[in-house]
Amino acid sequence: MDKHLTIPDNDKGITAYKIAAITVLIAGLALFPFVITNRFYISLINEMLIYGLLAMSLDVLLGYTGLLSFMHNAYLGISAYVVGLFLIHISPSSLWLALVAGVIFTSVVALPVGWVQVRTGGLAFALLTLAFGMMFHTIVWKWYGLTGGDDGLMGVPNPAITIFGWKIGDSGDPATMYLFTLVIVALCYLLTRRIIRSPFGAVLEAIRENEERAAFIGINVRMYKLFGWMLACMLAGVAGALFILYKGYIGPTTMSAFAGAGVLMMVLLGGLGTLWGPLVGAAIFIYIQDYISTMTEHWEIYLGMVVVLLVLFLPTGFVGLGSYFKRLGKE
Amino acid sequence: MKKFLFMSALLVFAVMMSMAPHAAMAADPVNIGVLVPLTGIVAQGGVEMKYGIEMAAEEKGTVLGRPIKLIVEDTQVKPPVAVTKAEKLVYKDNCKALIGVFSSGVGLALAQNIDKLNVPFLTTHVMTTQLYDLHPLVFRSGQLANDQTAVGNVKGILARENLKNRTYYVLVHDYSWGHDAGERFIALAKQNGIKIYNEKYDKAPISTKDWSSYISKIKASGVDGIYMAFITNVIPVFAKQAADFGLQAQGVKLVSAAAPGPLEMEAGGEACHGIFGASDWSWDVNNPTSDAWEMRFWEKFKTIPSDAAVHSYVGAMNLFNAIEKAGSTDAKAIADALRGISYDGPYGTVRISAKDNCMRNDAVLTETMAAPDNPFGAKVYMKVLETFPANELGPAE
Amino acid sequence: MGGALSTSVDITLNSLVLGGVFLIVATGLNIIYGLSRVMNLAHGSLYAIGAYAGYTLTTIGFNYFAAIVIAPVLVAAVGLLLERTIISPMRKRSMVYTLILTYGLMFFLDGLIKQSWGNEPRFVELPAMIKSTIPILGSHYPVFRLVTLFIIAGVMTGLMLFLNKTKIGIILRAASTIPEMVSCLGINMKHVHIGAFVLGCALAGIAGTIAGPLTTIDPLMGHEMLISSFVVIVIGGLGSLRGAVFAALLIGAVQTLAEFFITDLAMVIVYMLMAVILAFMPRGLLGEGRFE
Amino acid sequence: MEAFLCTEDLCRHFGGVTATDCVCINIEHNGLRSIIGPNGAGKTTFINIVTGRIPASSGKVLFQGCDITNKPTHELVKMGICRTFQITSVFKDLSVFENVRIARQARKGGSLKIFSLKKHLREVTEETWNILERLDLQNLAAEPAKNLAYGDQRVLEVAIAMAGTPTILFLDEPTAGMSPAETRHISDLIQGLAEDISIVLVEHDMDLVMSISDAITVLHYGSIIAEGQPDDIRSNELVREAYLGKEE
Amino acid sequence: MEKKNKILNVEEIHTFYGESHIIQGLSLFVAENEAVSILGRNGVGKTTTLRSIMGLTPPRSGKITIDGEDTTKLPAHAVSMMGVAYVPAERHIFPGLHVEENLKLAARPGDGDNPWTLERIYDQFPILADRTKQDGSTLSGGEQQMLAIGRALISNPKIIILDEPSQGLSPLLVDAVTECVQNFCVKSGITLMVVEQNYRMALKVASRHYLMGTKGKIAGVATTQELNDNPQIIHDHLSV
Repeated sequence: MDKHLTIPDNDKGITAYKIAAITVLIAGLALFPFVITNRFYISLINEMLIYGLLAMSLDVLLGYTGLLSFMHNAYLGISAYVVGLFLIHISPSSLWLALVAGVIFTSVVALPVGWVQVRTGGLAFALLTLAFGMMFHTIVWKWYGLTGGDDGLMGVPNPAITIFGWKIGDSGDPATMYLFTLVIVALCYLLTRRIIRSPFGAVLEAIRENEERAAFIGINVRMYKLFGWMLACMLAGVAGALFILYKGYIGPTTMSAFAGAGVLMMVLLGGLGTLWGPLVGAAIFIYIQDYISTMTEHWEIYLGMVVVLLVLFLPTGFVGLGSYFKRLGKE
Repeated sequence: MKKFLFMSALLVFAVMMSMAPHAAMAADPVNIGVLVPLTGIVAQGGVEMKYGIEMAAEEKGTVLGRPIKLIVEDTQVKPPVAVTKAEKLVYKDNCKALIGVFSSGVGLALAQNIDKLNVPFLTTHVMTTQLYDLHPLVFRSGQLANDQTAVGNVKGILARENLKNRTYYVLVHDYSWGHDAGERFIALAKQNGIKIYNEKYDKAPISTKDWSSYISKIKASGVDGIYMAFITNVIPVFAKQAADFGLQAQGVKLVSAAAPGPLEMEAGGEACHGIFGASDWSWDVNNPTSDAWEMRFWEKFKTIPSDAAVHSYVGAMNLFNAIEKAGSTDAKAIADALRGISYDGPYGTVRISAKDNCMRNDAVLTETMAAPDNPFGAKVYMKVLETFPANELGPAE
Repeated sequence: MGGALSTSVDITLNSLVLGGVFLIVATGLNIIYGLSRVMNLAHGSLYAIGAYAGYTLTTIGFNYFAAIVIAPVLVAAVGLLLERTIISPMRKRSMVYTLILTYGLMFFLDGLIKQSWGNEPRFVELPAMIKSTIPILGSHYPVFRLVTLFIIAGVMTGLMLFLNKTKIGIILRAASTIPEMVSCLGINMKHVHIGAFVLGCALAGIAGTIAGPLTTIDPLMGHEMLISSFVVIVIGGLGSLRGAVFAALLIGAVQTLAEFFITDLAMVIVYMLMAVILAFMPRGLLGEGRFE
Repeated sequence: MEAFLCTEDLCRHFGGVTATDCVCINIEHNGLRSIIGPNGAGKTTFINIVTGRIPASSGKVLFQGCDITNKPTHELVKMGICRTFQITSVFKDLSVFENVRIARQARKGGSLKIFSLKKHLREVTEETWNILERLDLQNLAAEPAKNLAYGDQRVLEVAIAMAGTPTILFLDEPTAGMSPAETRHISDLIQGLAEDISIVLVEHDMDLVMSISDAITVLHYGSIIAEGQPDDIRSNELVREAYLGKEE
Repeated sequence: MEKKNKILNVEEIHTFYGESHIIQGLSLFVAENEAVSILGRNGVGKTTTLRSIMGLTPPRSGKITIDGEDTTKLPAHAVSMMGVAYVPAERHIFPGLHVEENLKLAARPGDGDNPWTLERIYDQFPILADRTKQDGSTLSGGEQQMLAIGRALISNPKIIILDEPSQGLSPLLVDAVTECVQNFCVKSGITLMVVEQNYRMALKVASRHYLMGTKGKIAGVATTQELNDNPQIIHDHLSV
């Protein structure tokens, strides 16, 4: 059927322009530590990247599958603890093994949780994420002997970053760690982008759009919801591994309900249903939080105000800003 | 997508631009990073710490002929936040040293990262014994360490007839300092024949607001003494709730590992009478330096001088003097100067041990009670009962 | 001292007090959710404002009992302001936005509290007559805690009478089931939404005022209460008042017992209980219910 | 002969109300069966049970001899049982093409190919075009479903169901809210479909029902009160009573 | 027809559910003390007409007046305050509220010499008087319908709008409900509009009938007499 060479869907494919733009962006970010050698900014951008990955993974759940998780940060935390414990107790130098262990363990924990959660409906799913998240938080907080309790997990070694035995750098060095994070986040972004544009991604979108209809075209909704959940949790696991490698520390506050709401906010700031939106949202959120908390000891007032105003007047997030200006131009 | 790429490129550019001038800015004053909790459960303590450091900076005026500039950041008592803020202070604001820090968790997390930060870090409040000889750049000045407090407490208990022959219930806050304090006390108490009811001491979450379950448990145990290791602000809270249940009225004595916060004590009023504890300072300490300091503090901030403020003041003075002594703002030079430095301040002459980077100072056993007439209008104060010299307390130098 | 009987008296009364405070906060949250499908994450902050209002009133010379009456009115006024300015424009939007908005509001209010009242904990001065302990079956129990228990019982009875006996109460109950039909009977649902929000805030205010002397007042007191009351309404069934009563008492008892016997794992057990209940009864014990 | 799809004493209670009361129905292979009845007669409930939207309280549903009672819907679709909804239920933010393609893909398989691109499912794409052409939607393929005229959305609803290659298709009030012209269009469409597959139609438009049905089942209070050819139904006294009230 | 005040007047309204064009230019009126029915098969838009009048699904164009006042854009509660009582086909008895509360909720003082009060409702509906404390949603279908009608009456409205009072009721209960509507509404001179598919019931309670044949439009008007004389009209519009 040659007459239908173009397919009218949202996947416009990779154009030369896009490839160029993405390359420029990644190259720009990669050059960053060489231009600005100040570690603070490297750290800040590094944190933005890690939380961007977490927010992106939450968006796979919320924006693409239509499932709300209050405490996606719990899975970042689980992975971070596992990677940290692996490096401390098992092998202080096996970076990749630790990373894989973190993601696998996170999946192993997320699987039964997800199984229970997808059996319930929309709001119940969201509330269950809160219940399970709080449970993980409390366990981590209470298991002093293993996790260091309220003090957090400290003394995580910095393994060398190697590829096929070839040493590239040390994860303790901020610039190296930043580049490593950038590469992993970029890979995760591209991978997730591909998955979202695959037939599998189409199924997730169908569930988000209309769960009941999806069931009536033959989709096993629960199963695919579980797949979506697992994908999101595994990406959160990657973010967690990067987090512990970069911070060298993980504490229970990273897994608290309030931190979880922060991640949700990043997604909304960026805008739902685009993979890059949450990345931008995370960057904005972390920048605002850092900026405001430096300005005043009453930073909570201003942060709260920013959030309230954003939700009231810019509900579509940063992504919506573009179409807002477009509309303005037309009028 | 195009829009996104354009906008994010713009954003990256904007961020880079906004950062560039800061990074290039040459610092005329000597920047000192102050890390204190201004939000969270110990925020009040953080404010007092800030006061102490500000007062020291003002009185010191300049180091190396340059003005001292304090840059204050809120740790929120969250270690990751503290690490980020420390990076900001060191890398962005070009701070030459970090001072402050409440809570062992935060202190140890910073110590973890001190190699990366590469500036001297002097804590005024972290009490954990893990700090002894932890790192060449990590110092403690101001607060007594846990072992020192524990020794002070045990000595105090043995010295007082009304404390000696009691059985103690040990209840601590569930984090490393609390555990440390509890364990030290129990070990020492056993050596000295003080009866402990629960050798596997109870750990309460830091966020505990309602202590009634723990109080019921204590009531049920029938003990006549409580040893508690709580964050300072919480001590009056617990004492008040214990008083509600009539524990003090029934003759139970409270011994605390830390000194209760003065404002909280004022708020707690009578319920906060009768808390014993080893500390290093109270405004009841009578020496001319201390008395003069109290009045200067009161004039400046119109708030009751607290041990938290003194610790920070002494710590800050030590740091400033060390920078002066080092003759440069080089991290290693300051650290070398800090080792063995001594300062004659509100609690007499104290010095930072050259052996383990931690301070040695005397301890006092105090009891809270109705205050005599005083310039601060305080209704409750910590009366000094005993004094124990530094060399009897901590590890030998 | 000691003795199993007096200990069990202590535990029972403690769990009732704890459960009672949970109940009032959760009921407020439930009324707001049940009538306007707004899950108010700033509810804990309103509870804290109630506590501070009670504290301030007692320090400027009001009797504690007078404060219990006046403070909730002040919180309700704050609630009215919030409803009119930022909650009502959100009503048509997806629940996610309301959650985020009220989350921001929570930070905002907490910051304001801190700026207005400072960080240090505050203690509420109680009238001398209730400041002692009373022997009950061998236990010395604080009189004011018993008074608090009576106040909780009084508030809940009053609320029940209000919902069952007054026309406004009947309207609220009806509106939680078939709002459209309520409009068809000539009742403006906008007023119902305002009324529900204000009532919910007043309840948070009452809970805050009575919780003040039980513990102490600090700017963060709302956070934990928010999570706990969330647990209560989720276990009880969203919007179900009867479920909330049951769940509040259950959680109060479980938490008190767990704190008493195993200390360390108290909250883990509460969350496990919640997870297990929801896994088998996704809609909570009494389902997504109505007011009764 | 074994019935194509039949129910045995199918019941459904909602609280004290019996919405479907011991319904036994035999639906033959290929043909157009209409189910009619006054409001509240239990027509939609019946379809909902058979297509697995709600569970039956008791009784059985048999499809080609297999018991399919209370099976999950996605399994029923795999067996060729598809449906449309009374209230338009499409994927609003997806384009018309995507709406049909996802349905086609769900039936055909390939949903677990997480690393390939959608366009690599060539067969799915081709068949999607075929369906769109058959239902005359190909010119709207790129439009988001929510931008479609109401009548076209109803057609899309049918297209999505058709993408499941049903052997039996349940249509729940396909003409609800349509203009007469649109109704005619969809009626032609249904007749065309009925040549290949079995269709069960719930409909209020009596002209439509009478003109295109092969057989009609009338439900009242959840039970079948009449069954037969359109002409028989027209003259049936019970049916008249159900619709008009009892004669004094 | 005698010159009477039009209590309800609907002119050329068009109503949509989303994009679905349900009411396509419908006009009708109800005069004071008149009982009017709308007859039509299911799915023609009778309920939507009522929802448009109530302001639950406001029309996109056209005009609705009640007692001379324009209510086209008014929300439901304002329409209700104009004196319109609506009894939906589902009855919408509030679950969890007992019978008396369901009534109290709607009660509004009436003028005139014999306004409806709780006592009068109980007097006229002894079934309800026996069950004052029973949860309204546990009543049987017929009782619920009585309660719904009672709830409409107690607001002392200018007009009552009944949507398919016979729906889902057994023939015996249909008779009882018919009787009740006749006794309390028609005989006491309340203005009434009833939507029905069961034309025998409609003929008993209403005097003038609008016939909805095609979707969203009025196909004709007839008096009870005309319909009795010419049953073919009914069969054309309503029967199978």
